[in-house]
Amino acid sequence: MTTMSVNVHHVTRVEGHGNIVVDARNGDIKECRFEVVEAPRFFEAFVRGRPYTELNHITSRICGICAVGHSTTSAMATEKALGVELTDQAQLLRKLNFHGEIIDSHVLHAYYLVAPDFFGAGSVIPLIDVNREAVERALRIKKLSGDLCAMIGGRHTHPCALVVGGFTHTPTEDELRAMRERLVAAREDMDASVELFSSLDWPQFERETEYISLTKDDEYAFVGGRIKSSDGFEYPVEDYKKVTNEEMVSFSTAKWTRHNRESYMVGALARFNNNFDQLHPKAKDAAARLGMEPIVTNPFLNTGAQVVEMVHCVEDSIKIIDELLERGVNPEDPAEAEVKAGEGVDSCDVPRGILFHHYAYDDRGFCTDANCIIPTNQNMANLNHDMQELVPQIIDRPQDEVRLTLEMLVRAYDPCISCSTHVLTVEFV
Amino acid sequence: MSTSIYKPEMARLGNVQQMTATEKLFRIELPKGQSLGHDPGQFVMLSVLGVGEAPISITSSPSRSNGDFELCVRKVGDVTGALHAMQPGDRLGIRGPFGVGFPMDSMRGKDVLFAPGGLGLAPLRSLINQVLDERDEFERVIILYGARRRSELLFRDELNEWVERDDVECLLTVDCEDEGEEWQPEERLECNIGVITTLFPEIEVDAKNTIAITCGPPIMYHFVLMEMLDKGIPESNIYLSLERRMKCGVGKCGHCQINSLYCCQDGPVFNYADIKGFEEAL
Amino acid sequence: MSDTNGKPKVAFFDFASCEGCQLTVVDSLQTHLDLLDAVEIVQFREAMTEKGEDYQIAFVEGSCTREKDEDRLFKIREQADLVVALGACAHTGCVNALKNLQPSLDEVREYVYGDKADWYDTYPARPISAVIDVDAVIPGCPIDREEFVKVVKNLLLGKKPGIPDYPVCVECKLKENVCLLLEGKPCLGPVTRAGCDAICPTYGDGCEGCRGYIPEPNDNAMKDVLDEAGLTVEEIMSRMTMFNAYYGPTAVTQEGQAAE
Amino acid sequence: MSLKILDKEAVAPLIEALMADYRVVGPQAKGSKFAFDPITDPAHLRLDYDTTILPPKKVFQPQHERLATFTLGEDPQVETAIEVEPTVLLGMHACDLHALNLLDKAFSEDYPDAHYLSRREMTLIVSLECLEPCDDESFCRSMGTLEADEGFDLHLTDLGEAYAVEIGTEAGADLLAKYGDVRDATDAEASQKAELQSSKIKHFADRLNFDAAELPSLLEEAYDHPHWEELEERCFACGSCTNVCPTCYCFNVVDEVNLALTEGERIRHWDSCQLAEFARVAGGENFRESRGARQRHRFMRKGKYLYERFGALGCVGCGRCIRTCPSSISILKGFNTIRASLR
Ligand SMILES: Cc1cc2nc3c(=O)[nH]c(=O)nc-3n(C[C@H](O)[C@H](O)[C@H](O)COP(=O)(O)OP(=O)(O)OC[C@H]3O[C@@H](n4cnc5c(N)ncnc54)[C@H](O)[C@@H]3O)c2cc1C
Ligand code: SF4
Ligand code: SF4
Ligand code: SF4
Repeated sequence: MTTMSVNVHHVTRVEGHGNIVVDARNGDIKECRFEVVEAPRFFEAFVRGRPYTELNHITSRICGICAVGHSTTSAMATEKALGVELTDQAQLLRKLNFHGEIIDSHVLHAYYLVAPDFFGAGSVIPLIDVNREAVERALRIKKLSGDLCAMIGGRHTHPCALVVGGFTHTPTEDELRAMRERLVAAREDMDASVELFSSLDWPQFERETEYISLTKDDEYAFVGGRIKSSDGFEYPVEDYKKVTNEEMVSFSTAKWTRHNRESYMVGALARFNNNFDQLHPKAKDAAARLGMEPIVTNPFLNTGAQVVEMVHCVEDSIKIIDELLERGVNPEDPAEAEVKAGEGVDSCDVPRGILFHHYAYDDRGFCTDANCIIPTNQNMANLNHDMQELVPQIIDRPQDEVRLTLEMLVRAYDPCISCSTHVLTVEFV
Repeated sequence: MSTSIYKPEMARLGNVQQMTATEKLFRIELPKGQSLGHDPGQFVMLSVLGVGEAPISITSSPSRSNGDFELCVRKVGDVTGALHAMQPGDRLGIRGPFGVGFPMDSMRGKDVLFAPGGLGLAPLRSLINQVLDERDEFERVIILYGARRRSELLFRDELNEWVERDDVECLLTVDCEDEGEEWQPEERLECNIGVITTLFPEIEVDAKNTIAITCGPPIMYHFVLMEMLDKGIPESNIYLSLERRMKCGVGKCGHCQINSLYCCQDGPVFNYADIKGFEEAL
Repeated sequence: MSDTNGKPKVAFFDFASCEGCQLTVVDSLQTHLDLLDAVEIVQFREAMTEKGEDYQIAFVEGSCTREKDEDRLFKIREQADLVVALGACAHTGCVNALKNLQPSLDEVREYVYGDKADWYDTYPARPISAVIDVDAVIPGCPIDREEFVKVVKNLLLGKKPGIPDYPVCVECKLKENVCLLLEGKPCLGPVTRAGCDAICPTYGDGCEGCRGYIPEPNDNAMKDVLDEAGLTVEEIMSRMTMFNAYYGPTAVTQEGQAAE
Repeated sequence: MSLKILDKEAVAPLIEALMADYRVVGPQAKGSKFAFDPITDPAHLRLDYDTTILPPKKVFQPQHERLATFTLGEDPQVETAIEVEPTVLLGMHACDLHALNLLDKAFSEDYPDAHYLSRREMTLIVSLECLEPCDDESFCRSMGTLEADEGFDLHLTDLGEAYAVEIGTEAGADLLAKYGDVRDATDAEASQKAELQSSKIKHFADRLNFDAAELPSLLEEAYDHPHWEELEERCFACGSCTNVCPTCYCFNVVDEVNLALTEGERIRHWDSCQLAEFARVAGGENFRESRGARQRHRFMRKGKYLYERFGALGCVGCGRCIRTCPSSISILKGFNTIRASLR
């Protein structure tokens, strides 16, 4: 008879708080869940009554890692509500900024949070002794992506120049050229990253699920697009509630979502599975080296998909910079918003998956209602279902190994839990 | 044009003596036995490298210098805190001496009245000892010294010596006694209880022939000045040493400016008649 | 402050926050890898699994938003020689305190969590100094990397943390930025504590006050100036509470809330 | 020395040539305003600038400057750091030249400041004649700083197609001979220049309602004037007015160390008498506690104290502090208000 209880309080190396509660007696799993116990922060409630100019700077503070993602999505929702059109230059800069954040977040996750597990290190700090080269490479890539974000938004965490209508600052052509050179030089680091992550021994575990992401006709979608499900559905972003039917679970401050099945997955792996064809050829190469071909159903390979996306974003950033330089970069002010009552929804596929912001404004441009649906919430149910299936497969192993494997699964999802403390469906008038 | 006025000379910390809970006396030796060559009332800019610089009055008198000099420093912040943590043999930076000291020449042949309060004794001690070393040059020497508590009296050995001396009239006072502190009889200096102004009625002065000097916290010298004037001492016979924030010591940084005057260059010792109209002085 | 190997042990803790300040600490390693030689990190949930309970300096990120946070704060205070509030959430309550401005906290819970509102414990968000004594703060949302490193150095030297008491305009002028107020754009630079190197104005965006106000802000003049920039009374109030809601819509009430 | 002529087409090549041997600093666009910055492309030079956000004092006393480097440990050592590069400063207006003459006095009297003076010695100044007021805020005519009569190495006057170049020093003449493609002015050009100079005054309003020479005595009487209380209400104590002033030179000095605490630098930063902590001493006493008292100190320095010390007024009428103040505080209006109420 085995009686075993694994209770890992405050899973470390994830952004936020989560508890895994596995209770297996006589081979039965009593409880197996990932809890979000982060203190709730109530963003949707307290942005009510704030002027539209503040919204994307306030909601940026939902999450320090995907601040660009929240800020961009929020600005886009407001722009829809108020009918603001961005210039082409501003659109390109938004995408470029976004790539910076994807690289930044993925390198943080893959190198600082996931890699230590494979080297038996408790964190990136002792990893310095085990594989200094890798740590230095990670710091280098992180600096590059951070600098890319800062060049456009002023700083990476909570970009100041990113506002409704565009940017309050325009990088110079010299800065863009210098950045291009660094991105080109970073190809070497990308290559070494693919090398490193393709050498890792990912836990073997397959579970097919529904993958949901944004999609676009002409590019691998991050900023705006339509909602796409691997089960064959497509919706405009305005119909986000058809996908995200949220439900509350008592042990978690994060809300759960479900669509066609009992749960779905969002994030790098979902994007990879849904939009593989639009990846840059170099990124497809990387996928091949990582042994990944859609549809990939091992959730641990979410990290692999992140490495593929890093390669894609480096290449696509070079392309965007070329386009900007070719057009000629002009300092420009953000597009003016006409203050009026309105409602708007928009979405970006941020590092951890598809994100929705939905606002209503009164005729003075003050927010009256808000809803934000965060990727980690959407993954929460899927993660729990993965755990339900994984635990019986590994329950015979030593307790420490079970614990580590479950932690690794949680980390593979890259749950950004500070953002996941959210939310309710709101009726908009 | 390559010697910088801001470059400190690296000196060696000699003996360190704890004087009170917050003040220590530091002996400082310049390299190669150089002498500082200061006048009483002047100050140095003291550097603890990595922490910063602070202006400190030289408390030893030139007449008692053996090449080295003394600073009496209260621990109040970054530089003074770091200095208090230093050990004999440690290195610190010195620039100076700077500023205008006390007017020894106009004091000669006169009665002199010193009225320092608290840490204000530090700069005045340099002058008092110089005067005592040339005792014949001066008429009466009166010292009125006040501190908040008995435990805060500085230079107790010297105070004792001054009290004992026949040719010095030295009266001490403390605002109030320390609570729960027992003093050995030999340490127990004769002290009045009350603020420093309570000592003034105890002395008679030949006002016109007296040079009066004070230094201390602003609230204290305010009242001391009033007492001095009450005694009829002419304004131009009164001197005070002032404290201001200083970042250079050489009249550039602007921090120590008092109306149009620079405390570091025009002072720190000022004639009362010159500054009495200056709101920022008093 | 330091133990036998000469390095002070430091630990990081988080409460209600976006964790961006902790990330900024991680980011500071890009340019200051020697931080790891200067201190020994014994606890940093966001970046490491190891957990040590023996530390001298505690960096606390996040606001206190519920009763059960208080016990954790008391424990940290008991263990640490120095408690440093890391970032605006811990320093001023940051945007978390915007919920305090809503008419009812019950309604706030209901708005977000519906009929399950009761499961979610919350009270008005507060800076950690409202719960425990704090020895130093590193202001900002997020903190400034260089300032973080500077404070660490100053603490190692036994100095005051060295957070400026003067307003953002000083740094903005020294960088020779075109003043936004002169271009008719709102900016809280004249009343907000410097130390960020005027990053927002440098990038064309008016200061939003994330570092809290200077000790004696000229509140009324600020309102006059924003009025001239074309803001309505509500917009002015909103601007002045964006990051400082805990203190209400007036900068003056924050007086005495010095950084050191 | 004779007047020279520099064709406008010859300006860019001249700068190009100078750039090989000097750091060339001149006015360039910065957003909607201008700033003196090192020139990387001669096309960026804007001799038609109105005024700059910061005055050219930053070339001689940079905002942040290393005074010394040191090592820590058993036997700490200090080395003086004098950061100086051969520089040509282009396009200074007369008011700034007057201000620089005052800074020269401040940094050379009693204890000469090697840091400032080395940079001063290594810098050649090419100033520019103001033929029109730079904008509405300046009042140089009233402060007697409209003419550039000393302190330049070369001085340019815009003749339309070309600049007339006056030679102020031998170093200026050498510079011109070595790098410039110039010719002697014709009599016509010389008289055109003289005419421009003598007739320009009519374009400049006299905006001070009294003779600036009255300022020191006027301010003496104004120590307790109610104007300071009015400023108390409006001033933010943000220090912008002093930071942009070409004659303000107050500074702070701080030590910075590396993380290993093995070495460091002593850095001088610009400081401002308007900041609350400027005059605060240990124990918390502040000798200029109120914003009004600090504003009074600024006015006094500009109109009285510096005059008493150096024989020149501390305000050159450049108007920068007026332009920059978020609360629209104007030293010119202040002077006029005080004068109107007292005399
Ligand atoms: C001519 C002269 C002679 C002097 N002689 C002596 C002497 O003989 N002995 C002696 O002990 N001292 C003397 N002093 C005073 C001494 O210079 C100061 O105590 C010293 O500069 C303090 O430096 P610090 O770095 O230790 O303190 P700092 O770290 O500068 O701070 C000192 C204190 O000032 C206050 N303070 C500083 N900055 C701020 C701020 N931003 N906000 C609020 N409060 C602040 C705080 O209370 C702090 O504790 C003299 C001063 C002068 C001008
Ligand atoms: S932009 Fe803002 S911070 Fe900068 S000077 Fe103007 S008011 Fe001050
Ligand atoms: S610029 Fe204006 S507000 Fe700022 S300190 Fe000067 S006078 Fe005061
Ligand atoms: S006081 Fe004002 S106008 Fe006068 S020189 Fe200084 S900045 Fe220019």
